[in-house]
Amino acid sequence: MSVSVQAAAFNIALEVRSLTAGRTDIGAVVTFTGIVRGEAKGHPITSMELEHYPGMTERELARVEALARGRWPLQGVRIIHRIGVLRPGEDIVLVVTLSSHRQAAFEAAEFLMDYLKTSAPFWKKETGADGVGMWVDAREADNKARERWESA
Amino acid sequence: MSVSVQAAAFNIALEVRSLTAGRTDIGAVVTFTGIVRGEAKGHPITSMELEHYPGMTERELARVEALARGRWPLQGVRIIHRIGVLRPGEDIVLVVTLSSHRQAAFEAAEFLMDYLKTSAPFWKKETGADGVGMWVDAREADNKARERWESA
Amino acid sequence: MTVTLRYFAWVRERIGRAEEQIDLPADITTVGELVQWLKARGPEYAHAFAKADVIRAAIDQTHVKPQAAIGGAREIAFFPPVTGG
Amino acid sequence: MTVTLRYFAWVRERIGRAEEQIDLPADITTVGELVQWLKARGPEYAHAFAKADVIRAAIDQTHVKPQAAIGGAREIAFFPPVTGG
Repeated sequence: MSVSVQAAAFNIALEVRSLTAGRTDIGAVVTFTGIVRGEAKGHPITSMELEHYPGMTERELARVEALARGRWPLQGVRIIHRIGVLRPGEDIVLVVTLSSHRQAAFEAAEFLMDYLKTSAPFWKKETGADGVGMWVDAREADNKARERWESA
Repeated sequence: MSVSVQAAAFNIALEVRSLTAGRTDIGAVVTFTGIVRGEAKGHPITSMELEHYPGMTERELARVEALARGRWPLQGVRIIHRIGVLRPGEDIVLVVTLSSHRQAAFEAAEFLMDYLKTSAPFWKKETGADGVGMWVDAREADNKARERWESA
Repeated sequence: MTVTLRYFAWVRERIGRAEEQIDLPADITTVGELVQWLKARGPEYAHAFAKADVIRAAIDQTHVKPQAAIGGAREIAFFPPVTGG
Repeated sequence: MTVTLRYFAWVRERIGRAEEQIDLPADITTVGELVQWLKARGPEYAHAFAKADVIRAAIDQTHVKPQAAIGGAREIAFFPPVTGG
């Protein structure tokens, strides 16, 4: 199973190693890691909580992975998305793509992130220094980023 | 110093951690790892040797890093290129880019790889099962990949 | 027909529950009609669905548009635009 | 003027050495002219520079074109197109 939704932290090197171990057909590995930032719109945040839709999340991530595999010659894909309460500096999401050549690995990783951000049912709530939680608004830039793959 | 030319292997997670440790302003980390493949043009290879131009290599990598930093708002860059004899499955190169947002991190990592592949003075020699070493030819695709940044 | 409704993020908070079972009236055939029907159930629903065009829906864990037919849905979910990643 | 020449990869292998010092003739002012002069030095140079347009050059560790002026160069390097990464 190359898709995980988990509270636990991940280690990029271990994830990459488990995908490449014993193989000599992989030329390029791209990883993307999303991290909780300590500021949102200029205000400090003390924590971020990630809610999701169990069941649908895994289905959507698997669907997005299948879309990417249909579009690029990938020799491996790994998606990990954390849930629960995370602090600034902590990892949120990891996407790993493996291919013979770098262009495919780069493009597929970008594609996965763009689709994940606009279709996987996760919602972020940021808590500020005042203890008040605020739901994060969806970014129009994320929709635009996704649309470029639909017209391509 | 964010540029290293070394014989030793690297660990992606440790490299990323040393760039992000204690920081809460980074939202996106992209890594690219290039790996020795066990085949070249359909023939098995047993090892790859990397020759380089000491001094110029470090200068070129630092120049390419400066170009990327001038073009995208990056909060960190790390380039490691290995030299010497490597076997199939071993890592050759690591590029890490850090930014607030993913688009900048992705683009800068691609840019760094495209420039590194076409301007950093490294040469690969592949040794086949027959023990004969063959210098790798430059790929036209790499020049094309670099040119897209020059017209952009 | 009995359907499980599920709510997430601020839709859940405004309605005050994460899920509920409802008996779907026979004349409700689309997701959009279901939203209108829910809005009339009480102020918490009216509040949650005040900007109905912002709310996203899924039938049996697949994204759908407001005009989607409910058909034999077992689970219908309502939530804000997603913000993971 | 004394200049250090450095050769890499198959240019180095064909010439049979990694570097050498030369006294640069006064009438050699560009990298391209230096290549032509080197080609006449012996069969190993003629072989190395047979396809002169393929060979890349650097003056004092910076990439240059064949028409680049040698000026006060201390180190001139010749090598095939790079293949790292």
